[in-house]
Amino acid sequence: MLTSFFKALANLFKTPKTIDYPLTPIAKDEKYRGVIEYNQDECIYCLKCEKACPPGAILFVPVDNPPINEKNKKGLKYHYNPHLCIYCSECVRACPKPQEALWQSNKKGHIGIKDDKINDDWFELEELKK
Amino acid sequence: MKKTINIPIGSQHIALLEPVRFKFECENEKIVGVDSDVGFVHRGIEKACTTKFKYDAIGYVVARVCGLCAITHSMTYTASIEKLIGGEITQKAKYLRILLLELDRIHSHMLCLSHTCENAGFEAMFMRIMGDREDIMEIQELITGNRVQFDYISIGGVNRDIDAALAKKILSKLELVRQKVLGYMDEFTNNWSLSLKFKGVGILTLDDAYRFNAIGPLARASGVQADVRNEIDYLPYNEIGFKMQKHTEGDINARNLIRLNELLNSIEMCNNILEGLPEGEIFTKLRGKPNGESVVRFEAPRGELMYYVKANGSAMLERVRIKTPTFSSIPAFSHIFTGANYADAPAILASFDPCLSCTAK
Amino acid sequence: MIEVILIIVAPIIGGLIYGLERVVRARMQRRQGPPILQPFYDMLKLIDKQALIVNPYHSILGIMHFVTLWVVVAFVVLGQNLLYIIFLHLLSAIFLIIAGFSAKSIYSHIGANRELQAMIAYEPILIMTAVGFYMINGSFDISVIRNNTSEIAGLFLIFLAFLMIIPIKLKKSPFDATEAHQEIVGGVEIEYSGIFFEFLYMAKWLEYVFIYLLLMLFAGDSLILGAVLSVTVFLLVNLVDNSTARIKMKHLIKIVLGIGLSLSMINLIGLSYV
Amino acid sequence: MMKKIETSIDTLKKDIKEFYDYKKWHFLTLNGVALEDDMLEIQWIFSEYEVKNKIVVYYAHIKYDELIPSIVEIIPSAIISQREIVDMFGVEVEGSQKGLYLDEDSQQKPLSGCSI
Repeated sequence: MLTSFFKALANLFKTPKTIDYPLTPIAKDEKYRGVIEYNQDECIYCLKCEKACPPGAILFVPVDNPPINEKNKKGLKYHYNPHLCIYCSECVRACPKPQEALWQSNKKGHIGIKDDKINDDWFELEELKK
Repeated sequence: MKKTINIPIGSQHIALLEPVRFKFECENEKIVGVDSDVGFVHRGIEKACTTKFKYDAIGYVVARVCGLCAITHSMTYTASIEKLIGGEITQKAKYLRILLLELDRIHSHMLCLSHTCENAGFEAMFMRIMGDREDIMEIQELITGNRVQFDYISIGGVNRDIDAALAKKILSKLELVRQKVLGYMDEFTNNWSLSLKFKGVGILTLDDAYRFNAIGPLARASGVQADVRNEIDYLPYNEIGFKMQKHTEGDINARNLIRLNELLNSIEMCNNILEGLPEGEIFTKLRGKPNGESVVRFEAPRGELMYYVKANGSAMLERVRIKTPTFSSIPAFSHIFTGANYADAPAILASFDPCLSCTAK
Repeated sequence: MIEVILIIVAPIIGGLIYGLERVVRARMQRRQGPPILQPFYDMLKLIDKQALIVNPYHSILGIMHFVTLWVVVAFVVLGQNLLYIIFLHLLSAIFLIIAGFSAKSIYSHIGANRELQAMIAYEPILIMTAVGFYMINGSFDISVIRNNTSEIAGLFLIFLAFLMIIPIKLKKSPFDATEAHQEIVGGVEIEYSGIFFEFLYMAKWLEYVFIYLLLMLFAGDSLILGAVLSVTVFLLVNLVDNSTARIKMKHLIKIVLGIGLSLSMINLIGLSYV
Repeated sequence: MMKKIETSIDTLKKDIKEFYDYKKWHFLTLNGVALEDDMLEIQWIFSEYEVKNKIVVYYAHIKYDELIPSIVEIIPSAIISQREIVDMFGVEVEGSQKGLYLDEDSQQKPLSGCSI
């Protein structure tokens, strides 16, 4: 009891451990698991990442004006939903060209708000996939 | 004239951040009957595992059963799938798995200790332990890239390696934590007001612990030698200095001391792993599909976790049964509460370290 | 004139003490803590909240509790009879207890029950303190006590007993079982909401003012000693709050009545022989 | 290793009573597995204290409308598993009430394979 009594007294003169969060940003480690990033020029459209993704946050959907790439025979476009992603990096491990076509950054995904239409747009894409 | 009063705790209660309701039937402040309701967050994960996800994705699904013992869930599931496929993983992967499991145990036990203090009305201790727990969380972030959901274990091994510089950093942080744990040890044994609150309160006798199949720290505090780490052989726990902790009093104080001793033991194990990490691959590709049925148990921070997996050789599993530690301790909880004082109820409850998102899965 | 202003701003002073205390307590736990004006922001927020009236008596008794406490503080500032003040203070606590029993919530009932038990513990010591002041000054009048020199040496044991009851009144560890927010979610406060809770909240601030004003009496006419006493006790109470757990009602009564009452008894017996 | 012993709902109580020594065996849980042709396999899983990897499973094949005997008088802690299986499979266990996870009047049986 006495130790914590004096500890509390000593703590009065120490700087607090907590930080003013939005004003003082939290330092992110280099290996922090953040959003998945993609380079469509390097992609070979093997669709391995789509199969590996546990929550189904990566979709290759046929579109009218697909990105120009000679490997892209079916006219697919990469779609990624950071709000569905669990950042497990299964897709990066499945990718035949990791770090070039698909890699994991250490950036935090932004918070989804109503204007993003997270659900509606994504459900449409899922419909297209079927 | 009714003589008893009903006091509810939960499902939204300041002492209990978990969605559970305990209904205490009290005479004055003495509890004579307990009723519990746990289904507030039932998410149907067992069903989802057999209908929505393929077997290799389920490791990530079951990790979401619980935030605190996420790694134990994915570990147990992965072990049962590896058993069904029949592959062997490398020694290094096994050691790294233990490292993460023990780190997880450390932070979970620290959370429990701080919560017990908070429910005993000792906010300063709560803040102190929670502040120190950040060190462990940082270590976990350094290793896995995330603080809570590690997604570290996959079928065949682990996902990330650690290098020498990182190991050194972790060792120095663990030493800091060890010093702090010794400080708590002093506080928990010597603080007069905590001893009034904890000693001789919420007793579970040895016989009752056997009869109600108590598990985890709850059982070990009563003197049952029940630690699943001692009863399995697919992780090399004997090589790294695992010691079973045991007390005989069975009160809250004994449970706290069990947790504190386990903290020290876990830190020692982590040190041993980091110092003697074998060379080798961290991942072996396992071929084949699971077939058959297996029961795998593992020691989560709160006690024994069991997975029953039945597969039929296809990518979809037939049945996944998760038995979580808190779920099977509910009969023991109810037994301890009967006869206790209501003023002690929150502290007793916190000393069980209940995890209701596990329970309702 | 200055007394009138003091009486009017008493709740504000209490709020400031409360805000300061929250900052100090946060620093003791190595937290950033809220701004010092946080209690007033809380008040502003509470105005917007919907006020649910459990039953009219419940709400009125809550307001009465606040009003009586304000009168108590006013009488202390004006220098009235100490014994009278202590009984009036008892009345304000009784209002709260009746309010607690008038709601149907079980937490409210237990809280009121514990408040009653706590009253049994601290009330004798308050009265003993008044008697102690009487034996030294020959009068219960606060104005007389304030004009005499400090009696803290003669009343030292009573002063110690008085220190023991401060945590009960300010709802601090180890003696905060009456409020016990982890067990009974604030006890009697639980059924108050919105604007009615504000009165209870302000009453809490007034409780601070009342306790620190009583404490100042031990310093007599010396303002410096009074200030030193207040700051020391303020720190002491918070340090003890930060190094103990909440103890049960049973232990509270045993400790406070056992130690506190005997300390003040010995002091009184000593005084009567000097 | 896992050892499976077949029993039936008539002989279950006798079997468990003979087998269960409360200081030696640890009762894990009650498990149900939906089989084909509307059959259900109920398993009673035990493990031995302080022995490596020793698990014993008693199992019985039943129909959904059969009454499962309760083993609460032998193993008090089985009560919670029994309540769970009642909710999850919509079966009936002797003396066990509904409503641990689901509402008491709920028609849903999440794992029985016949709903959702």
